[in-house]
Amino acid sequence: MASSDWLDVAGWSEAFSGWSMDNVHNILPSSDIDMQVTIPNTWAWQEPITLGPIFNMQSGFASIQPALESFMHATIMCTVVFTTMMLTMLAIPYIERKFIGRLMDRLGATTALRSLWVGESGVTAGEWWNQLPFGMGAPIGWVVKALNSKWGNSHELETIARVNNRSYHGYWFLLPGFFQAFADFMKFATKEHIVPKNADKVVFEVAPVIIIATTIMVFAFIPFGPHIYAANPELSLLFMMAIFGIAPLGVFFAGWASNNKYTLIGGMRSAAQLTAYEIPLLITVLGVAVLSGSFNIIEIVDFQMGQDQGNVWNIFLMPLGALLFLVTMIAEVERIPFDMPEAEAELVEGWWTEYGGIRWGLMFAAEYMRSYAACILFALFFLGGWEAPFQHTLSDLPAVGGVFTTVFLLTPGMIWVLLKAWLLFAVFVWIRASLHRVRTDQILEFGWRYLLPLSMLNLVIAVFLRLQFWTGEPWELWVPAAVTLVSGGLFVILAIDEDKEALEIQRRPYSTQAVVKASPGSHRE
Amino acid sequence: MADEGQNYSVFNSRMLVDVVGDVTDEALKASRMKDIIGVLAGRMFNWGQRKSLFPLHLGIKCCALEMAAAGASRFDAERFGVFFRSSPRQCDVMLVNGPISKKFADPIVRLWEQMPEPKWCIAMGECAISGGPYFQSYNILEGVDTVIPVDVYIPGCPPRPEALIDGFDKLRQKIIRIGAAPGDSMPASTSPLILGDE
Amino acid sequence: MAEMWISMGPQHPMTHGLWTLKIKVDGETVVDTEPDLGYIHRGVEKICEARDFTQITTYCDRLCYASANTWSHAYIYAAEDLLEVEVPERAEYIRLVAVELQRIASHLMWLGAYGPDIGNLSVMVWCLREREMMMDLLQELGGSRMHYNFPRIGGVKRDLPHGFAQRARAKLKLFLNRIQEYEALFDESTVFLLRSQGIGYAKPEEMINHGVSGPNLRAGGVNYDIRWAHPYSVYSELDWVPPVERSSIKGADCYDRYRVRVEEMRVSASLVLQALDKMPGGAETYHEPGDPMILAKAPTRAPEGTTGAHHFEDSRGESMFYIAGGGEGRGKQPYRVSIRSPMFITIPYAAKCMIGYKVADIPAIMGSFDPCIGETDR
Amino acid sequence: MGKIVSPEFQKAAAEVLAVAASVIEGVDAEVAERSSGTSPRHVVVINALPDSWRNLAENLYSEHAVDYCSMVTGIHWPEGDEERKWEVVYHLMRTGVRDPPIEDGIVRPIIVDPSKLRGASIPLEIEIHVHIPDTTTPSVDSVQDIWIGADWNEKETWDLVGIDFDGHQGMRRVLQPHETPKGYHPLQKQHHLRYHGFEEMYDDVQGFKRKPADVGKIK
Repeated sequence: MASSDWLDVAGWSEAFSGWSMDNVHNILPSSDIDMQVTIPNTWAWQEPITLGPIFNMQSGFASIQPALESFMHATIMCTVVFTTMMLTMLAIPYIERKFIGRLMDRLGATTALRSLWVGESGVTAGEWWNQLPFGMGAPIGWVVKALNSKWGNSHELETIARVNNRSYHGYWFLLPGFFQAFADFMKFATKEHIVPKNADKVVFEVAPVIIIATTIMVFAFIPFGPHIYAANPELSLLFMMAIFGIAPLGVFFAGWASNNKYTLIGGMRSAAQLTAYEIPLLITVLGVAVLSGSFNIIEIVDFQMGQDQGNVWNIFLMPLGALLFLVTMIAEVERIPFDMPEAEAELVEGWWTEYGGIRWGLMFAAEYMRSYAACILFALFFLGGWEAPFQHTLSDLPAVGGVFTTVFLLTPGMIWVLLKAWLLFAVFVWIRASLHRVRTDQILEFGWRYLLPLSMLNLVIAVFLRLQFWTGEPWELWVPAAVTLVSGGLFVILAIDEDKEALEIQRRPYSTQAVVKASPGSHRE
Repeated sequence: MADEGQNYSVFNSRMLVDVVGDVTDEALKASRMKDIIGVLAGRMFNWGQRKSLFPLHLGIKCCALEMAAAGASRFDAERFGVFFRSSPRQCDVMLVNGPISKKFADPIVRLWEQMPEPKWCIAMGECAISGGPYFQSYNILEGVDTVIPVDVYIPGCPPRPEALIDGFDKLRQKIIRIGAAPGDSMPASTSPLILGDE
Repeated sequence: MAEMWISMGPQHPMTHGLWTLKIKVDGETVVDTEPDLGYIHRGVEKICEARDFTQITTYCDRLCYASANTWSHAYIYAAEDLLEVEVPERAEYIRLVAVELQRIASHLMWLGAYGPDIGNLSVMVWCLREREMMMDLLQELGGSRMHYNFPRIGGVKRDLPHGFAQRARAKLKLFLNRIQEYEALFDESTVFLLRSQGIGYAKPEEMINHGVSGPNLRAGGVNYDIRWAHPYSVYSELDWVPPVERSSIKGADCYDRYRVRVEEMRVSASLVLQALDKMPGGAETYHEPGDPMILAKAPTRAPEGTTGAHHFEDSRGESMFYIAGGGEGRGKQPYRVSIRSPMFITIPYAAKCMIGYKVADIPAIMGSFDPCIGETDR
Repeated sequence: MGKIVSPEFQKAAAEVLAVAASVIEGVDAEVAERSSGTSPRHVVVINALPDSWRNLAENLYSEHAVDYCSMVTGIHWPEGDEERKWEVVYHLMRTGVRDPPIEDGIVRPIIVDPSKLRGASIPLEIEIHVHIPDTTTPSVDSVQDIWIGADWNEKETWDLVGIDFDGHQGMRRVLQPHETPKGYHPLQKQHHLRYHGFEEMYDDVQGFKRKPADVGKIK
């Protein structure tokens, strides 16, 4: 029995289109009409259509009513999904701007209540908890001081209170900085459109279309909730992964078409990078499909929800797959550790140096959409889609169980999907703030040498788990616990790549194996 | 509109777009909706342009460090939508922050022409305004406005980051006054408009 | 793929400043490079021939704008050599504090610019945040944020302001434990080690013959430093060792140059703290500007035929001024001022170091040599 | 360890070098005592004739391990006496920098203790003046192949002052725009700065028609 919740948009739109079509059918005249009507041929259809001497409007309409109904249902669902995606996507640049602002400790309006900045000449607005009414904040102050003195550093400049000269921008009381992405987009719309003189005009125009179209098509197959999806074919996973992989080709065309040496190198890098991460990505997704037993994304999430008896999320069954999916998705959407195609340092702006105005704005938005799609997919595949965390354990609690069940009934599934996706995007931004950019030949080697075998291993684990331990009803408790513990232990052991012997000789804390192979300088002598 | 005997039997998307465009335009003009939309859209796009001024990542000399300091965390210019881009195609403001030597004269003009139309130029620092301490030098142009039209002058050697952010504020006031549509950025009168003292 | 020339043009995120690096590229491997400087050549040497000796310090501040104090002090030492002036002991200590604070600020500017070169943006914002602290201290000394015009021929403009020593100690203490944050972001990130180890090799003997000096040379494992080789100021009274990096066999690579500069920041911080303790007359006492403790009387005219030259350890290498006296105004203006810029010599060498590496390594190698184009083009 | 090179040993080493350099004909060297604010500095100042400069350079590089060319300066003395119309000043240094030794695959960095340096390993500062008599095409032998560091210095000196260097490969303009006219070398004394000797530039400083108090005094 598939999971369901009250926000049954698919059902409503089906009912609505059925009801409206029936009304149209009833309004039409039901009596027979005996008149010969021929409709001449035009570009749309070749030979003229002649309606027979006696025909009945209602029966004619009845024959095409199911097609109209499904067409109306599909349009409603597409608009609903697209509007939810576009509206909730405004949160993505906001998360990026605020979280990276916080990581970079910017003075700008950050969501944080504390900033490491001291105002001019040490003036601060005092601790934020002192500004709570009726002195309610005092206990927080004591706790903070106790913690600071015990574990924190007591350096007086370090524990710096919030800056007082905080100048917001825009409607300060309402999420400062939220409409910045909106303003950027409107400005892109009013920019002049420049096509370089000897650029390849046709490909220059077509490349952004490829990128933007494929990005939006990906959202056709991504369900936001049990009943909120634009299309739900049997093999939605295959469709979606296929479409996801086309955009880097558009990047390559854009790079080639702008007739600029930087963009040419950027485009070549994107094509080369494609070969490095595409195969591991597909094998990881295959692992998920094998474990969940179906290629339909909604069924994958249902498998994780376990038809209301509570089942284990895939992240605990194959943490290796989750890690691989995260790494390959970052490479797919070309974010910081793997964003060589648009590396500012050496390629000015990479493949989109020659694009400006609305084309660049749309591609900029498309890049955010692809990251958003990657986050939602991670949430659906590994974090149990629209199932609230601990949904079944909480609702089975003896005393408080009832409260939780009503809460989970009231909140639609979409809320959980979006929260998980935004949390994932915060992880993307965190990775962007802390890692450097990898070279193209290093990601190619990393992809073939590490990602590919690991994704194979992950597939083997998924098949083994599915065949050996899957008995129809939910997993026994020890299976996910064992897998997670083993994987966590292995990760910690393997992550320590400090080479003690190299450390004390050459004072280089790390012997990164790749240096010997990937370093080009060694061949110079 | 019919060029070289276009036969209308074959469906032609360009013709459809033109026809629909003209018809709606006439209708809106007749019903005076065009002015309302014009005002609304004008103000909205003006707000959009004002709130996201992307300067070009062009560092010439000392003022480049003050530009970087303005972009960094203490004088965060990113709160005002100032986000440094490296390609001239994606920028609206060219922030000239150093002396323009003869060798750099035509590259900077080429950069200026590569920028899409509603573009402005901020001359930051004495060297960009009038050649600064090097006005006597054999290799320095006396100010950027010898080669490209300048909208806002920020005096100082180097001007403090607060002055740079105030310069962007002056540019925003100018955008409010002159409008952000392409071609508006160069008003007919070329005499510099002194803001704030009228 | 056919080889093609790419000109990383005057405006390019990799070039910290305005210069063009033409690279011949075969696929992604660099086959040949050719730097093209002179985009901000302002003829400072010609202008200095029409300025008095005190007016020239403002031009020397603006030579290398990331480390203004080191350059104005380099000029002042050469001018004092020309005019034979004895500098009071306390003035030398104050100068040392100003120069070493400026060296920290200059290295922070380099580290901030090096992060985005390899792809990490948050390093730039952190380093500039720390640099603001150093600039606050220097602003108390010199008066403005970046160009201080602080030294005078024969001493310094003014004494340390009240409470400067206490603020300097607090900020340097906070800075020393902030450096660990940067090292965590650089040293413990395998991606950075992948991008910087084994790239841009340079052997010390080759570097010396090419005229490269300073941190780039010390990264090769040799502790040659102008501050002890041709001693000036009061470095002999303080206890310090120029930091040296144990480079790899094939020579100093980008990782070594990064390590040397981070160590140098720590050494400079300890130098400032020691100078504040050992300052004759104590760091807390305040002398009026022009007081003989901080400023000696200096002649303003240099007769014909006298010359002055002085080497100076700038944060990027060995900077030097050679001044021939006897210009117009009966010797009030110099006849010829010649400026040695360390980066004018290092950039062509760095361009040669890039041959054989990938396009993505160019910013890593060029950034690790810390180019500052203001001093290169003079 | 922060000790410095002791001035006496540096003076002794400078004497040794000065004596050795004066042996070469056409060259006279002496040790000049200069001060750097606190500690005295001993500089070997050598006056060389243009034709004996090349073998002096080779001699310094080979026998005296002068391995570092700091700066090349060209000066134009139009009203100087007959044989001193042009002058090239070389600043060389003996640094004693060698590649750190490699013992069984590990590089041992060289940590020099300056106070223990003796004799030939003391770093020295050498200043060489080469005077060129009055000619329209001043030229000196190039040392590009001895110290590669002098390569771009010589290009810059030719570019700005106009002193040519015989045997210099790839002489081109480095600082000036590529299309500057052939004979234009700005640092020669016949070229003047803009507004040189102009009076009215200072008359109306901000264009408010007010005369500054110090009219007539050219800054």
